[in-house]
Amino acid sequence: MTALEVRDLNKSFGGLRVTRTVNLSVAPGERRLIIGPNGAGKTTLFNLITGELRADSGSMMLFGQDLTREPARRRAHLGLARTYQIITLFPGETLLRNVTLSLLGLSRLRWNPIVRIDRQSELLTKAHAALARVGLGHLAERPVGQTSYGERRRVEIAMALAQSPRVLLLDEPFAGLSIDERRDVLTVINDIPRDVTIVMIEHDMDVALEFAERITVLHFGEVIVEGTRAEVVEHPRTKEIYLGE
Amino acid sequence: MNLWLILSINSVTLGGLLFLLSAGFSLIFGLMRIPNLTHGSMFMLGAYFGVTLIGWGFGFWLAALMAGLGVALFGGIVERFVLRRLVGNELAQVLVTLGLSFMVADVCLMQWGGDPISVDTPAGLVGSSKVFGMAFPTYRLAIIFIAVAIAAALWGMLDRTRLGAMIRAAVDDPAMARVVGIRVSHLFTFVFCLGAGLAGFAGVIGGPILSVYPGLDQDMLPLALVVVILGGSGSLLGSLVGSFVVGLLYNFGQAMFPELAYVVLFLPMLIVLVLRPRGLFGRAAP
Amino acid sequence: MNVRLDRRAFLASSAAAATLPMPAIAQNKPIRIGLLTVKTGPLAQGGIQMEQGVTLFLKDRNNKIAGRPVELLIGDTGGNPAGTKTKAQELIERDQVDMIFGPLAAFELLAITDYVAAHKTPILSLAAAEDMSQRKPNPYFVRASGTSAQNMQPLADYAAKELKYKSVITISEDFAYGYEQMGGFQRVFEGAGGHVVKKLWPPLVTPDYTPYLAQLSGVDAVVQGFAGSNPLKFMKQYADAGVKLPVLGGGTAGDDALLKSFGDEAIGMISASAYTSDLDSPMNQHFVEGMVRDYGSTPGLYAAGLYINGLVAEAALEKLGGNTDDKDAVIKALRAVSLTDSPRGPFHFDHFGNVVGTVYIRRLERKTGKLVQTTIKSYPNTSQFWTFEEKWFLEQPVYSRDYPPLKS
Amino acid sequence: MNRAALAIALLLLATLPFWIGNSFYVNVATQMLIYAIFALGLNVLVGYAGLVTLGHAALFGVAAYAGATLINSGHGHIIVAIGACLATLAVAAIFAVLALRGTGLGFVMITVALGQIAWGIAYRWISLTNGDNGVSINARPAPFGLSLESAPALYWATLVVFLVAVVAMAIFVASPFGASLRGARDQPRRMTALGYNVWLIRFLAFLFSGFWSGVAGLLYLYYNQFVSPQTVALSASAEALLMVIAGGTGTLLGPIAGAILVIVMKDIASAYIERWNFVLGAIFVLIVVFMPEGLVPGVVRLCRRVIAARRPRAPMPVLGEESGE
Repeated sequence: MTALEVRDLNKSFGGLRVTRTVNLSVAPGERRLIIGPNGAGKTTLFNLITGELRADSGSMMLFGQDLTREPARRRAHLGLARTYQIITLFPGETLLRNVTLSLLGLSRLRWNPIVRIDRQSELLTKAHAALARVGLGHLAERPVGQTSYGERRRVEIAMALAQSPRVLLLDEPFAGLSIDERRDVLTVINDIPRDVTIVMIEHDMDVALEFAERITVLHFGEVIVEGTRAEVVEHPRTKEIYLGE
Repeated sequence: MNLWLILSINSVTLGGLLFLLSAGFSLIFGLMRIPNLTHGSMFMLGAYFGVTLIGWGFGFWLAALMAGLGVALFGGIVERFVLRRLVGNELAQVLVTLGLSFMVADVCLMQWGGDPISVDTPAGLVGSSKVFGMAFPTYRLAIIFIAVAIAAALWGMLDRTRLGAMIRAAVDDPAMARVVGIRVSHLFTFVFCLGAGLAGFAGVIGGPILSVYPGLDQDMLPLALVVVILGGSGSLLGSLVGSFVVGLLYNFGQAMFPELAYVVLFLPMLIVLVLRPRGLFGRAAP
Repeated sequence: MNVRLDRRAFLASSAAAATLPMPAIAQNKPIRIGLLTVKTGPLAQGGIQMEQGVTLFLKDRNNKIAGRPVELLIGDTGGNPAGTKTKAQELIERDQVDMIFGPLAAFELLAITDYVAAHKTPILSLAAAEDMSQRKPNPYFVRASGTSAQNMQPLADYAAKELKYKSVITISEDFAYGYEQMGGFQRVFEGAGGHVVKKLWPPLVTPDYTPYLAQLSGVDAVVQGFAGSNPLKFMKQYADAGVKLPVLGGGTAGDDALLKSFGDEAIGMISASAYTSDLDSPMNQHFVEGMVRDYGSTPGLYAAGLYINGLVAEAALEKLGGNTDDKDAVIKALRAVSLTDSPRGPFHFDHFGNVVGTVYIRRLERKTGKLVQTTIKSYPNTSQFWTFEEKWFLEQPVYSRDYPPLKS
Repeated sequence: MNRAALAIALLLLATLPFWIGNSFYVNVATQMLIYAIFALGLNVLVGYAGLVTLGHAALFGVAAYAGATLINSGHGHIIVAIGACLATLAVAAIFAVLALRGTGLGFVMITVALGQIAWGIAYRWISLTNGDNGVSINARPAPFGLSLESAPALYWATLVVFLVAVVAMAIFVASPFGASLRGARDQPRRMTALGYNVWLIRFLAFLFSGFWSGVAGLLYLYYNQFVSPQTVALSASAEALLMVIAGGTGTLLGPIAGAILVIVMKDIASAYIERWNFVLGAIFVLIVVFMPEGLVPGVVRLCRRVIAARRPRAPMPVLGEESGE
């Protein structure tokens, strides 16, 4: 059984086809990298998988379960989590509250209008743990507005991990980071256990190639090449459209 | 006498007046994304200015132009000194325009008193003319011509001039317009003045039909709102179509369903909004 | 500057009293009259005239009624019922006024009538709601202006008997005042053999009357009952639309205060009103002169109504020797007032506190360049029940949108 | 410190009819409480959900009309209260389903249209609403045998409801659902990806907001013994919105302060300032321009600045209540 299976996915905006009959098959526990030049449709593919965009045609399966008709919020409950290329946090809240919201999303407690959120010790313990996991335990009470860019990237990942996903989609987790910050984030990602399948979009080849087991190359919404690290790097089409530049 | 034909032509007349009122409202809405709740006040203010100017001996048309300019100036002051500070904060803009409309209404009451003031139909347009063998108030026919002329002038400005191109670009995509170096803030001021001026001008033009009285602002604002919702914001053609649609709805609705007069006006607005929730404001959505 | 004793002036004077010893004030407690009027919003036109009327009256009396100084306390209702309630509470509970003049609109009065009755405060209102002096009377209510239909019933009589009209279309705002006016007209007109073909009800806020104007044809005349600024708009659009039918109007439709705003389009309109500025009596001439002198305008119903309220209060209080302590005595005295000379001519009150007086049928004309009303017939001693028997009248439902129904 | 202030405030509120003197001022205080409840309810949508509505007076009015109709057909106070609340919730549900089709300005405009339609019905559906003249009730109901006829009695009853509303708001804001609602306001997309049903969250918030508007509407009916189309008008919605925004959206005290400000202007200042409408308008404009976050947060900010200026080296006082232990 595959962890994530995408079949014949198509999407157009107006007349522009941004996703052309994309097929993707990710094995459980795999580390998959998706690369491609700007405008290749990588983030669109993520948005289609998470349901933030509706596909025109095609289907998606998560561990054998059909996702195609599930609304975006249900997909989260089925074990799909993601981070955003453009950091999407709750700016007025503390890091702890950000992660708490992430935890709450999958808990029935989210509908509770009566209890105090800051008295839910189990929830808070989990949230602290999720922050500690990305090395931000000491900043739990700090508002997002007073943190660095690198720290915010890690909060993004902490929020996704807090959801205990089966499949995790990372959208350019290294974008805009300094060398030190990259190392921190890479450590976090490398520490994610194997029961979480990871699909990552990344531009930074040095870090990405080190991480990836299989690579998919997208170009103009189409899968051009797919294979192991070595296969993809050696492929002439890859060199032509991507590495050659 | 053919009631339906009369109603149709009256719809067109009211549509013409509404177009003068709402073209500016629509541009402001489209460009600045603010529901300018002072727009009815601009209409009323223009009408009162017109009354005073006519009282000083100016001719009707000159008074209408001057009143339009006066209101445009007022609009410019409001934009520069108040709205300018609140760009992007819709809530604040709603509040501030509402507050200003309170103030304008009260100042008008103070200055011009509570009595309704009638505006004489300009000489030469008094009485009625025969169209298709039926008598129509000449002045109303004139309003149709004025509306069409102003629509054409606005269209020429938007479509044929550099300024117009910039406005269109900024309506379509404000962020991109900024990137390509358009001074969006100057456009805001210009469009706000233009919208206010048109509303003020419309106030004088509407004077001979509606007369001027406290509360005129609140009578006109919802109509402008309906026009813009039906026609879509930021589009001249939209306001033109919207104005005539509202003119028709209003006239036929009143004649056919008098009990539901308000529902007939606002239900179409609701339906459009509900069925095309992003269609009309979609460009603003991220 | 005219004498205006509103609250600010009063505060100023009492502040002065705090520093300078003024024993006279303590000895002669002022009579407190509360005025509920509208000074902001769309109804302000009538409200401001009300204030002018009562201010002129107090000026004429040097702020003294029955030997006591008068303190006028003004509450701006903002033209809405909740505001009226609050201002009524302010006047009654905080300021403890002896009586209230106003309010203007029926919906304002209806919002406070129970409250005012519970506090036994006499209220002299202009609001014309029929049932206030008919099916739901308030024992503390006095109305010197009349019910909605009180002018229309004689107008219908005149239309049918003198003008010999056989069929009319009525048009009036879509609210109780409109229904009651046209109901009264219809009952009397049809009783005299006339026929009301159609009743049109434009909403109170109607920027454009043309959809209705297009339906006016095939009858002898049009009866309109508009109020506020609507008569202006209506007459203008009526003329513009080229409708040639004669126009009959009610009290507010042809109100004399509108004379300065009307144009030639209104010439020839025949209206019925409890007040006419051309009434040739010493009191009215004095009143009109005062209004022209102080405010530069011919007075209409609102100013006259409040001036007359002043006269009523004065007559009653003089009978009581200026004593306002017993409110039941005050209301009794108010309702017993019978004046032979007033701006509206002679009048007295029926047992509901509603006026019985003259209704004037006037034609709007241009004389020496000015628009004026010329009285063409008077109906003296007109009661709210017209010539109907009171008991029968009160058994009928109140005039409404569909009552009396149209006869096909 | 805070507890002491709270206790003193409660004591002052509870004893107000004894020291305020005239019953007129007791009535004004009652009005403030009623409008504060209304504004608190509105604030759920405007402040915490980020949905600006200009149609909420319709919900306020529905409760008042429903209550008046039930009272006049002879029903007891329990049925009146339940009926009015149910009617409000039903209408709120319809409003929410329609309005939530849009976002931002679209949402505002739909609420305007809905409010205007409600007003048109109140004004025109004469057999039900008595049109322009409105509906009166002869006497205030006496819940559980307690007469509300006197000004202090109604004040105390309103105060109890008001305190319940404030506590309910405070609990709501600090709850997981409150956090979800604010999350849906700030990052709706993210919330969906986190597994939240943003639409349902907003829908429920709309109902909660509508419920308190209805409660305020019913109290308004008890207070005025009267309801008319002007209660439902656009200007009434706008006024309530002004209270919330002027006081400070998304705060507990803001809407209360806004309600007090507006009522003081309308009921008290109007007696001394003839042009009170102008002054009210000017106050709103000034608040927006100089204290864009609202009166309460603005004053807090100013106080902080003053404190900071006096004690330059003192650490920034932490005024956020959210992160209490």
